[in-house]
Amino acid sequence: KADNKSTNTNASTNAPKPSKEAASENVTNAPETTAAPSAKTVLRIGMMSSYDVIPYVMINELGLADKYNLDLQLEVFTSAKDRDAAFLAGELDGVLTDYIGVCIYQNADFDVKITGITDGDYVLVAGKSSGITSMNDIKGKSIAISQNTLIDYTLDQILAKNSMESDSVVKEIVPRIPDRVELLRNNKIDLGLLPEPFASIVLNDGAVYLGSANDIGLYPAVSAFTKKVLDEKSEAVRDLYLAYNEAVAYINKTDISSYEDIVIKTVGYPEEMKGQITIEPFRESKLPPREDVESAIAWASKKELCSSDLTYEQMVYDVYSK
Amino acid sequence: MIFVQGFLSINLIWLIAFLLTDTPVIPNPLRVYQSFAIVLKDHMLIHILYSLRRIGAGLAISLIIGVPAGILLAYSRRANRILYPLIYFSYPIPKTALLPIAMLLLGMRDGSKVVIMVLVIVFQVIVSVRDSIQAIDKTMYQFIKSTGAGNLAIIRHVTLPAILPQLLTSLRVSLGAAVSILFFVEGYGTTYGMGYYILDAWSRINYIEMYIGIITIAVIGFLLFVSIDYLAYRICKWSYTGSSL
Amino acid sequence: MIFVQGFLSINLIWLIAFLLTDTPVIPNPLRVYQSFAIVLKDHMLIHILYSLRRIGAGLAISLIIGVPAGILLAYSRRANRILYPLIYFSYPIPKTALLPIAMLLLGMRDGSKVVIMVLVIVFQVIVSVRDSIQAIDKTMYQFIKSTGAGNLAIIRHVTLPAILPQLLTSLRVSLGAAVSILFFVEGYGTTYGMGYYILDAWSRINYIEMYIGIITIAVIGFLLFVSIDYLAYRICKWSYTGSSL
Amino acid sequence: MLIINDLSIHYKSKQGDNPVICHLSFQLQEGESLAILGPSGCGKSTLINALAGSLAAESGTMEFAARDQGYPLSPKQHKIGLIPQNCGLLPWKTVRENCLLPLKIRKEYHKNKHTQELNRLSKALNIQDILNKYPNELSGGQLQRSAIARAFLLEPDLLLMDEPFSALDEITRAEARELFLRVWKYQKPTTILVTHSIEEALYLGNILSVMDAQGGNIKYQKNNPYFGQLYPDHADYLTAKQILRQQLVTKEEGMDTFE
Amino acid sequence: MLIINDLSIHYKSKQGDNPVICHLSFQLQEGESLAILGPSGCGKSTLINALAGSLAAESGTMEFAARDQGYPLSPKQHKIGLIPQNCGLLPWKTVRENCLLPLKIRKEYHKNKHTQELNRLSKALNIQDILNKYPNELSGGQLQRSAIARAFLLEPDLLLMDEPFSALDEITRAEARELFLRVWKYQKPTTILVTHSIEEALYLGNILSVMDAQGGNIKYQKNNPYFGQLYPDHADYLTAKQILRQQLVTKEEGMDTFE
Ligand SMILES: Nc1ncnc2c1ncn2[C@@H]1O[C@H](COP(=O)(O)OP(=O)(O)OP(=O)(O)O)[C@@H](O)[C@H]1O
Ligand SMILES: Nc1ncnc2c1ncn2[C@@H]1O[C@H](COP(=O)(O)OP(=O)(O)OP(=O)(O)O)[C@@H](O)[C@H]1O
Ligand SMILES: [Mg+2]
Ligand SMILES: [Mg+2]
Repeated sequence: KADNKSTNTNASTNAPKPSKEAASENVTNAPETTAAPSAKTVLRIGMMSSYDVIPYVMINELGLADKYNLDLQLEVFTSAKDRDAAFLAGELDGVLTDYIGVCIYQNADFDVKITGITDGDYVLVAGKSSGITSMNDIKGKSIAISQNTLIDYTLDQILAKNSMESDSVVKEIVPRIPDRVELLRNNKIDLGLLPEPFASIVLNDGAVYLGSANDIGLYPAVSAFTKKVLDEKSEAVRDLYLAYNEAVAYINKTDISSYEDIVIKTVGYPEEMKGQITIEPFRESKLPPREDVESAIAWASKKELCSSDLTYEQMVYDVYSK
Repeated sequence: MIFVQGFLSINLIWLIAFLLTDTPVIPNPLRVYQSFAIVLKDHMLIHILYSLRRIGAGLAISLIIGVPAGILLAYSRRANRILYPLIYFSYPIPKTALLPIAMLLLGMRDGSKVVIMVLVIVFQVIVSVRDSIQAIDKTMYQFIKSTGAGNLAIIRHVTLPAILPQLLTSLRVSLGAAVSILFFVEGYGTTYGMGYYILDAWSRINYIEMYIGIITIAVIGFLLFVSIDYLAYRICKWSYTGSSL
Repeated sequence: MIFVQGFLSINLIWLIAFLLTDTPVIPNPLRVYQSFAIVLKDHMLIHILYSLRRIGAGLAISLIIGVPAGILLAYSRRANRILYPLIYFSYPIPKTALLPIAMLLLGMRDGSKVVIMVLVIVFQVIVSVRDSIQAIDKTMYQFIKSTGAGNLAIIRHVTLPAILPQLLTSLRVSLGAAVSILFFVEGYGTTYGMGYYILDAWSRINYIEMYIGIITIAVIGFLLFVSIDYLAYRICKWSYTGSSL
Repeated sequence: MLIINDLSIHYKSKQGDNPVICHLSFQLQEGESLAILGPSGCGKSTLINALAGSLAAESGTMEFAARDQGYPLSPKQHKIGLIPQNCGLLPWKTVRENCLLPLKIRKEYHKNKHTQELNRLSKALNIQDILNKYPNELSGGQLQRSAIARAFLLEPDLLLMDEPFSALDEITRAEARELFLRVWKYQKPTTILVTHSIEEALYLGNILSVMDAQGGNIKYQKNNPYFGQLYPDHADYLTAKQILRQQLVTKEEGMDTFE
Repeated sequence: MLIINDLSIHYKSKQGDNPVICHLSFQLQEGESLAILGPSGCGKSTLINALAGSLAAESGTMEFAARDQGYPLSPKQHKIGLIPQNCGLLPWKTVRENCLLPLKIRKEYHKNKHTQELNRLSKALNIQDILNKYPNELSGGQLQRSAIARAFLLEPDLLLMDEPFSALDEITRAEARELFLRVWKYQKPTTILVTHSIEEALYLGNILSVMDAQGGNIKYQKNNPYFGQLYPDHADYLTAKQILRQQLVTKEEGMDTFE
């Protein structure tokens, strides 16, 4: 219990504290906690530092975790492989991941269920000096991506939406996103499919916006828990989503200036961007649409990442069902 | 003196690289040093202490396991038969790929970090202890055997002093490896340590902080290296005598 | 024989671990070996060749740079003044953190991969060459100097043979390091190589294939190690003679 | 009493076995001093190393009884003082540490007694000034004198000396020989002395033997009436010297190879 | 002609400077053989190593002229044959390779000529059988004979021998001495021989000198009328031996320290 302090993302002290009263006003459903207040349920969630994380950090920042009697430990990883290793080792209860990730877990006989959606966009950008100005120019150009991930999947979906084959661009594997940014900025590569804050950084730098996952109605990021945790801590997980929704409500309603420092620190925006950051409204957590999940399964099974028999029902779990 | 020289020469190379290229990946060294003060308040000392503790534990455990194992391997024919294939087989296994197993057995805190570090270093120690024992001049043993010395006394009076210089070399090499691996194991399950500091800055494309981290690691490493050299000079006094050639 | 022994003992440990734990992280070794045949068609040989080429290039360049640098450092007081601080300062720098620079300067293909590998290995070679030269018995030089031998002849007839055993040790250790680093550099800009193979399997949480990759690397590494031992036995014939003790 | 029975020693090397000592047997009474002469390369050092326990015998037994300690001969059981041909000082210990090492290993070190004794010995051998130096700072003769001091300090039951005075100038050598005689008379260790000097053998061995050039057997053995006598003007002394010299000449090689 | 002028040699160590040779000056005509005697540790090997170019002098000059080659003395300019006290064979080369190494380094190796010459020398020194062995497989005397062969094979202008026969039995030693005399008479190298045997010095040196125990100076020097004569029954021979022995006795230490 003592070391959770080091792993919880705490706002720096000079950031203006968001008012807890403001958050409490939005509470519509009081939690039906049965456990004694002293015995908080521990939920350990693994994530990579990104835009999706903001509501989770706000849950702790706004004191919502205490309210729901949760000990929410957010573990930040620098690589998805490390996160998966920790998850499989039982060091985590849940993760922020995506459709493809859950397909892979399922394929490894590791029963992980999608329990909610998270929000984050993936922007297709072209390098400043690549000469590309629209989707029509990208045929045969090179793009730095990671393989067998949601980036790979999202790229294929965007290409398909623009009536192109998956192999109409040259895919280069570059595991770390900062390296992709650097290659793009230095014209070693033509295209990138980047999440925040990297998209903003390169766009500020003069890169060309070509399209995004959200543009084509794709929201592939989700939160997921193991079936075991869902069975053992179902109430805590449900409370987490209640807290999540409250945090989302607070974010959507409050001006960003009162929590911008937390956002900068969580997502990793450069300090210079302070004041220019915009937050798209977050959606409340719910289960992802069936067509999206099934389309992801189809893609993953084609890549031999999972079996084609995988069904929507196997993939998701409704925390409100019990 | 040496420190200043090394420091300046590296920075000169860096400055030239900065002037020749024009990318944020190689920032102006002057700007980096300017930012040093601002960053020091980022609990740099805590980061350093965390990393030193992990390196210290990793090196100590590796030596405690590696030196006796190397000695056993070099002297005992039976141990050699059993351990030699095992070690030659496990040495090339990329230890970082064993992370899932390490996490499974020891969690994602310092346990698995130190174990991965030990797995990487201990084989280097074993191999170099074994090899340096095999290189000991056989006549070194002749006299000590006539005194009726047991195996422990032989190891203490002949083997260890004879391999000490090479052991210190191996320690230097291992130290380098430990620092590298820090960079891998501090990428998960912690928010302290120099490895984390650099990775974090890197993922935020904050090259200034990243270089501050790298320089800090280099300075610490340099100091540790110089301490090992000083140690070598003190312990291996005999090999520095009579060397007028 | 040795090979079979090492192979079996590792697998025994693995089997026990499998039986004791129950997670996909440690799969049944038998199932892994069953899948071997299926996987062999994955162009395993091509993966192996790519990796061997990178390791070969990395080791060769490291030796070509490291051995002369180590010799220079050990013998020339002036070179020592300039290089010593530079080397002690650059050695602890985590080379993998220089990846962005390497990528920008040398692209994402084998250029940057080999450079990173060399940066990791070359310091180990330099430090151990320098240290082993300093450990050479000074009386070794006495006779050769009286023949009027120049520096090159001294290096050829005294220095190199004297440090050869330690150089081979250093080669063994570097080989281990090269395999580890393979795992890092084959993570980008390529779809061939054992490192890629393992990382790819890992990211797909396909532990069966991941272990197949690890075993393949271990077997290759083992074979390389045994070749170095054989080489040592052939080249350092003199040190294996008169060793009846 | 030292009993060597059917001792054979080979060196194994890649070019094959090299049998150096084949079926050697001899006996030596307790407290006697045997001087061994023999052509270079005949196996004298090999025998000494085997007796000292640092070389394994192919076959045969070595038994030793002194002060009621049992056989077989073993460095663990018996107190063996050794002066190897190469002196055998450990380079990482000072001369003083080297001298005290056997005592410390045998757990027989008494600070007062042995410091005093070492001082006496090093004064007699004139090595007081180098006691704190490391072996690689010493001259050949200084190394040898240090090895002598180390062996005598141990007060051994079996004293094995392999050309112990070869690197000493005549004065120092004479002093060291006197020292040996005094030590021997006082402690009566069973002694084997390998030497190339016939005079030295006649002076320091009460039994003389000559080793064969091949097979490492003792081809000549005799009691020595001139033991401890310097330059006796006995006419027989010169005859004895001549006999020993003749024994050393091997058939194959003689003055006639000088062509 | 070898001219040593005001030569000083120190050993630097942590405990401070150790001056071994201070302001030594002497001359040696071309083709002469100087035998140096001196108490153990007085600096004889130090002088030899300095002349061989393997030890840097603190101050002073060493000049050598032979066959019209210029001074100063340098192993690059002059052909120096060295028999170090520890033999100095490289452990990673066989005896044969060790013997040929100086020739190869000087680029003077002629396969036919030197193979034949090495065969002759190794026959005379009885080391034919060990030419293909490595030094760590050899006995002390075999090592020394190999070093002798190596030095003689080079046909040096300056021959430096540091106790070259100390580990040889009397027969082999006599043969080796004869070999030296023949080599010396034939090639006339300027020779410096360090020895502890007064007889050897009288036999092999046409100039005799004795080094001081302190300061490394030459305290006694004399031409030797008995050069090359074995056991001369001249009465003066015994006197000469006696004088040399007396010169070796240093003031501080004598027979009286034997208490
Ligand atoms: N370590 C070894 N390996 C192989 N052969 C060896 C070894 N040591 C000695 N020999 C051989 O064994 C024989 C006897 O050697 P040893 O050293 O006993 O001779 P020695 O009688 O002491 O001669 P010396 O008087 O020259 O010292 C020699 O022919 C030598 O070549
Ligand atoms: N490498 C060294 N470092 C420091 N001191 C040394 C070194 N070598 C020799 N000495 C010292 O220098 C002095 C002279 O040594 P040197 O070897 O020249 O003596 P030597 O006359 O050859 O004696 P010996 O007859 O015993 O061989 C000795 O007192 C010795 O202790
Ligand atoms: Mg011998
Ligand atoms: Mg000497």
